[in-house]
Amino acid sequence: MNTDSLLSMTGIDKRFAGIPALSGASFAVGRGEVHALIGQNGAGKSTLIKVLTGYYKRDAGEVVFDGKPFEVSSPQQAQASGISTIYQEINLVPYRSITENICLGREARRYGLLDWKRMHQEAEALLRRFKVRADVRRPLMEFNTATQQMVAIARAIGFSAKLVIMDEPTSSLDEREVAVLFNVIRQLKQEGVSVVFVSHKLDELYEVCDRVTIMRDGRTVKTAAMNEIDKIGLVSSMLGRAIDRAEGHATAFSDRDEKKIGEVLLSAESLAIGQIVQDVSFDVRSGEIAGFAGLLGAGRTETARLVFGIDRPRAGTMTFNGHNFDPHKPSDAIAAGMGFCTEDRKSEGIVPDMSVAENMMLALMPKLSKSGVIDEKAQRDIVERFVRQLGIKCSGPDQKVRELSGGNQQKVLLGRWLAMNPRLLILDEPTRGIDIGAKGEIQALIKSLADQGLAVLMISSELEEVIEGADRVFVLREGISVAEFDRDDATEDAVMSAMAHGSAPTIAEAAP
Amino acid sequence: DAPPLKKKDTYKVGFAQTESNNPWRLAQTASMQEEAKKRGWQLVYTDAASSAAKQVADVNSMIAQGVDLIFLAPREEKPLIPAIKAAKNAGIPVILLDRNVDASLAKPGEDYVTFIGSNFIEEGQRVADWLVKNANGKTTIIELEGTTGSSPANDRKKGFDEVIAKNPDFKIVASQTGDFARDKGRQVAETLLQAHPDANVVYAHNDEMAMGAISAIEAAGKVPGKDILVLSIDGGKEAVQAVVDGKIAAVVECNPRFGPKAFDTAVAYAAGEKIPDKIINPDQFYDASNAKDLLSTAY
Amino acid sequence: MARYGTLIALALLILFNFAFTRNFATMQTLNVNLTQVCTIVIVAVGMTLVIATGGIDLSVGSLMAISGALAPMIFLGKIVPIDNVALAVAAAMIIAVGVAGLFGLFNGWLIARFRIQPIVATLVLFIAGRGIAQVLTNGNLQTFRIPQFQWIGLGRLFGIPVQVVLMVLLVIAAAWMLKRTVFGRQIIAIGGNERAAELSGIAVAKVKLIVYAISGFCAGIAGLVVIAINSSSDANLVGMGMELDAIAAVAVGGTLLSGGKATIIGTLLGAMTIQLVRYTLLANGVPDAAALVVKAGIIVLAVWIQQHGRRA
Amino acid sequence: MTRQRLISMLGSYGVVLALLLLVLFGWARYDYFLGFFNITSVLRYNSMFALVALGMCFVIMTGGIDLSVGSTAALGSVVAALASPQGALTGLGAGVGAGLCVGLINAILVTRLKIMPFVATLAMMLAASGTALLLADNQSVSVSYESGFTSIGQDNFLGFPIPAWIAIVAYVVGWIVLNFTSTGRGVLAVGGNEDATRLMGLPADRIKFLVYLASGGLAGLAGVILASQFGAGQPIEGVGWELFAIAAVVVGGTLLTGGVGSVGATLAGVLLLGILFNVLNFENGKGWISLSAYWQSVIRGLFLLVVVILQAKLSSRGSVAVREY
Ligand SMILES: Nc1ncnc2c1ncn2[C@@H]1O[C@H](COP(=O)(O)OP(=O)(O)OP(=O)(O)O)[C@@H](O)[C@H]1O
Ligand SMILES: Nc1ncnc2c1ncn2[C@@H]1O[C@H](COP(=O)(O)OP(=O)(O)OP(=O)(O)O)[C@@H](O)[C@H]1O
Ligand SMILES: [Mg+2]
Ligand SMILES: [Mg+2]
Repeated sequence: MNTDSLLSMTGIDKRFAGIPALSGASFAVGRGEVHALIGQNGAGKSTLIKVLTGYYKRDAGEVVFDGKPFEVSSPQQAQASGISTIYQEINLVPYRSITENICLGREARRYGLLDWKRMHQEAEALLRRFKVRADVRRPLMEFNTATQQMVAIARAIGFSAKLVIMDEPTSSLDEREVAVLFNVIRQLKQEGVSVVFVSHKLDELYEVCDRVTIMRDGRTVKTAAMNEIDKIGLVSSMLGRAIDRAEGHATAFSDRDEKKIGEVLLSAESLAIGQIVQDVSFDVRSGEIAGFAGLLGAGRTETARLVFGIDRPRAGTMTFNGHNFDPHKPSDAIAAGMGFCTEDRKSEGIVPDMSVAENMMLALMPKLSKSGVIDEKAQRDIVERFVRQLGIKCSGPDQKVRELSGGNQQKVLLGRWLAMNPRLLILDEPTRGIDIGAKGEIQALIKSLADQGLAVLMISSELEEVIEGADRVFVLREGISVAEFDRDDATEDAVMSAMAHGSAPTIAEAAP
Repeated sequence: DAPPLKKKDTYKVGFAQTESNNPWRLAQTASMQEEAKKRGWQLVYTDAASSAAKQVADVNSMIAQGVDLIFLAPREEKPLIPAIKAAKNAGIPVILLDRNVDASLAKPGEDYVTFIGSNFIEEGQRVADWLVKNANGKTTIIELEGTTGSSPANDRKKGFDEVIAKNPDFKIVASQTGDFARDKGRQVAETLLQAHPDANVVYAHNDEMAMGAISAIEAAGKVPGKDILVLSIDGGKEAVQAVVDGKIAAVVECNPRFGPKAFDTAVAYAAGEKIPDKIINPDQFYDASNAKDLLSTAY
Repeated sequence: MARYGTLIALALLILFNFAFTRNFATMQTLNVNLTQVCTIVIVAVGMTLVIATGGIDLSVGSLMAISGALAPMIFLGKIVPIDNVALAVAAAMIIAVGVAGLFGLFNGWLIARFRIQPIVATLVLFIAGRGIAQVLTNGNLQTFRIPQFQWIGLGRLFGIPVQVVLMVLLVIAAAWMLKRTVFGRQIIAIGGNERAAELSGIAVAKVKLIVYAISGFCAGIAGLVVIAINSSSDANLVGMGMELDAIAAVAVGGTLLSGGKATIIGTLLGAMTIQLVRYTLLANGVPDAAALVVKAGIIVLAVWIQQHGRRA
Repeated sequence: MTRQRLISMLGSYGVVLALLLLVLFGWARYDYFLGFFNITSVLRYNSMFALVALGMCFVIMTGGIDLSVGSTAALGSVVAALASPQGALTGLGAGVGAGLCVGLINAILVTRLKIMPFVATLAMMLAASGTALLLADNQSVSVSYESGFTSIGQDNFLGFPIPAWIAIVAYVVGWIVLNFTSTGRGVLAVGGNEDATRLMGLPADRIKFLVYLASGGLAGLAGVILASQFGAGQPIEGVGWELFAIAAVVVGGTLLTGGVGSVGATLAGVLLLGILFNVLNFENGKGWISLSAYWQSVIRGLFLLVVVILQAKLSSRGSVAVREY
């Protein structure tokens, strides 16, 4: 490892409306090293990055980059100085083509005008490095989240930068894609480029990172070489306390009590919509956690959307609670007793300018009102209860949701549905982008909810989460439900092979 | 010379109106349409919706359709010149109605046949002259102007203000636009009466604003006609009735019934008669002395 | 803080007037300003709700014209003769306002059903609506003297002009609705994040329909007030330019045009500010052309103070 | 996919199709409709709207709006008329310069003071109109006929009206800027997602600044044509031009939310709306029905309704039409 420092930030302060997000944070990255930056939700990782790239103006502190004091006032300048950034939320332009999203800002020119042919070639070449095949002339919004994430990464790599910053690039990638990304990171490293890597998936860090910096409450509390610190060490520095976790479990889903599982609540038969969902069947019982596993784009989210009445299926039937179930719109599903935490928090979940309380009460509100008038007191009680129960870190129920960190926003959304006291809760990537502490809390919460008789349909791209958490696992592949595993049969190997080939034992046996 | 008009039994003529957003314009249009119907002529009617530029385009589309003659109520003095020239080039005679064009740029008998209409400056003068004679000590004037920048507003102000300037007893304490509209006229009058409690004359550039001013005066607890004299231009039936009722002191008529005179002129022109450069409509003047008798003849 | 921007501007204007405008400190001044601001506020209340959902309504002026054209046709017996004056007036009011509300509903239908952008959807009625009013009346002025009807423009309740009472009631009702009711919060949620609102079970299309209908309804009321004061209805001019006045009032009042946030009281203050600016300029004899420039400056200033306040 | 593409193509070329149909209708129904005189006079008149709509198109693609274009054109015409005695080019420069000044103020209000475009340009609509009236002393201002200033608006070049040439050049330049310069792509990116554009390191504020400036300049140019075509600077012209321009841009398939747009389709939108007026005038000349101005506005409203509903239907089925190069 090269200890010659490329970037050093010291004593960084940043306040939002008087509340400190960073206080005296420092951070140093060597040349050609891959440096992990971790911390709980709201620890200040994204803020630190945005301060570095000039998106936010820092209140105090010093930054030295490449041996010179570094003063930039816009991401544009940062990019020109050699810092390329992939931000936490995918920040691209959906209406524009992949090529534009990759090449904007460093266009190829001929006779002073844009050379589209060359730009298309360049975009294709970059994507090939990530093993992504896509028509680069089509608008970005026609592609799934993973491809979009890859485009964002390709864009950042395309600028020949000295430092590439990746804020949670893997949260919407599956394992195959993560592996590809890691290869690219290793290549970058060989070329002498430094990488800052933010992730909540601690295992990943050990694969590619050289050093790690841990943040807590706006401070950097520890920097260590990756091979000198173990996972427990990471976590306890993040949380600021010693932890004890049942050995052998990667998640908080230990010890489900299977006796409490009741009758079938929801069952779906041969659902189909467009090309994305071809033939999906499954059922969920009350008190049970049913998991959906599958590669990205397997059609899990689309299936969930059918169940919740967001889209209408072109074929298939559903029953809910023993009755035929054919929701036309989300409110039908909600009336029947369902809740749905979407995977895209920012655009489908929160109402950013509303308060924590208002966001949490959005679905429940009509029920808690007397002839249309809101019962403020009853709502406040409920909100306060959930803020406490879910451990939401906010200055109070009246803080705007946009000011919370991603993980806390997710908890608010969970609260929104839990407050409804639903019979079935659909959770699409419930712990995506959530720190390990909160993740454990949320998982424990899901478990206890199921224990109380709630039916849970959980979609997760984290295999461990599905395998350890779910009582039954349904595997989807290319829009078809290819396998079903009971808790005991759901081993990592079995599920993975079903995800990849669809040749699950049950189906293989049935086939001639 | 202006292009000739062939003698025919019936013609296809164009009428390019400037706008249809006030009773006066509506009466004018109705009069033209009635007359065309009566004579069995075909009338191509366009409405420029208060835009001089659109009016030129309208005239051009009439030229394209090959009308025999164009009646044009030019919205403005200068911008309509190109339309008149284009018609001349296409051999189509033009008769101007109610507003004239810039005499230095287009000449009657040469570029267009003639101008039939009223004289806005003179209208303002007539109102002022009446006031100077009948003021009875009421000399503090509020003026409600028409739409800012429009030629009747400019001319009615000019004619009135010039006469008042020659009579040092009189004073215009406020002059603001009421957009030729009743509601706006009322609101402006309310404000100005409040800011100038000593005012005792309101001169409005049209009937609509005068009616609005009457409401404003009444709302301020004063009596129109007694505490405050209201003067107006246009002389529509409602205004003349208000003169009879004593609410308006005097009003100059500006008669919109152009149809008969306009079509007669066209026929005379086709017959080869000599047409004067200007044909001024004889306009009535109503005040308490004659309003009752003439009420039935008001438009 | 956001609200204080407008308040400060308003206070400064009042101070200026005390110092420089003749005859300002009188009840009649208050009366004039309150009665003149009424129609703008009534329309702007509906507009605030529309803007809170992230939309805009350009058709309000035309809907005022439609309601203003319809009412006299009914109570003057041009459609069907009605002998009882009270009945005729009541029918006229209900039908005129109802029709304006229906046209508002039509706006909402275009926006909710076809997902046409509000500015374009309401542009349709902005253009066609006035035409409809003109076609109804053939463009002719309708004049009338019906005290029972004109009461809403000229009458007084406990010494306060009826239209002012109407305005205050509407403002209070809307402010309360926005703050305390489920419907109000749903409006804000839709403006803040429409997809999230839909996924939370809010009937987005229905809420939008109602909001645009309310805007049409408010415009209808304003149309009646205008013609009642003037004892005449001119389809060509009633409500002309009202959409811009109302939007300016909403913006100066501190409601973001992007939606997701709204203050009715702010809108009231915004309308008052604009009204007082107009009064000040007129009363001090500022030429109309210059007045336009000053008005522009004050709108910019007020909105800027607003946003500055919000960021601090 | 191909079906979807077809529909999205229809969405973007629908306006061209509608334009062709309307022209065909006019040609079949009216004598002289496609006569040289009518064609040139329609083009001469609508070139002003074309320029204003081009500026509006760019502003709207960034997700903004410019309500001040009509007053700016009026101001431009007054300033150009006042300057015209100094020569045709001086008049031209002065008119465009006045437009650029308004555009500059809009740009500063929007990008520096962060005032919402709707409000900022609404204020400038009042201010520009007031300034025009002040400069013109509330009256039309004669242009100088000696300086050759009127040639700009009234003469032909290669048998075609000069204003139409100006508009064509402006649209070609606009098309190249939009599709073959980074600023042009930046315009679409800013409209598509301003925050992302900023984070991607593009100068979002500079792009928006330029767009408002350009809109002002184009409106000023339209004002120059207005003054020279009609021989007078007209402070009270331009009322409602902004709505005409917005309608043309929208009919051309540009999303008001920004991020998607086409220069060519905007031109088609202008011609479509402009020729509709012309057709209504010709229809009146037929003597079949005499459409009062009132019916005309009802018909124009209905026409807009039909076009936007069709477009909404098309774009909800296909994905948004995105031009590829
Ligand atoms: N624009 C903002 N306005 C106000 N507060 C903010 C803003 N952005 C961030 N914060 C606050 O700053 C703190 C740090 O947030 P930041 O997004 O940097 O966390 P993070 O470490 O990236 O978390 P996560 O892992 O959830 O992404 C949080 O408490 C957050 O509420
Ligand atoms: N708007 C869209 N346009 C085109 N294709 C889409 C669109 N949305 C989704 N798809 C495609 O549908 C497929 C299934 O998507 P879906 O989101 O249901 O998958 P998933 O299994 O839930 O994966 P993820 O973990 O990403 O949510 C993806 O391959 C994606 O390419
Ligand atoms: Mg973060
Ligand atoms: Mg998914």
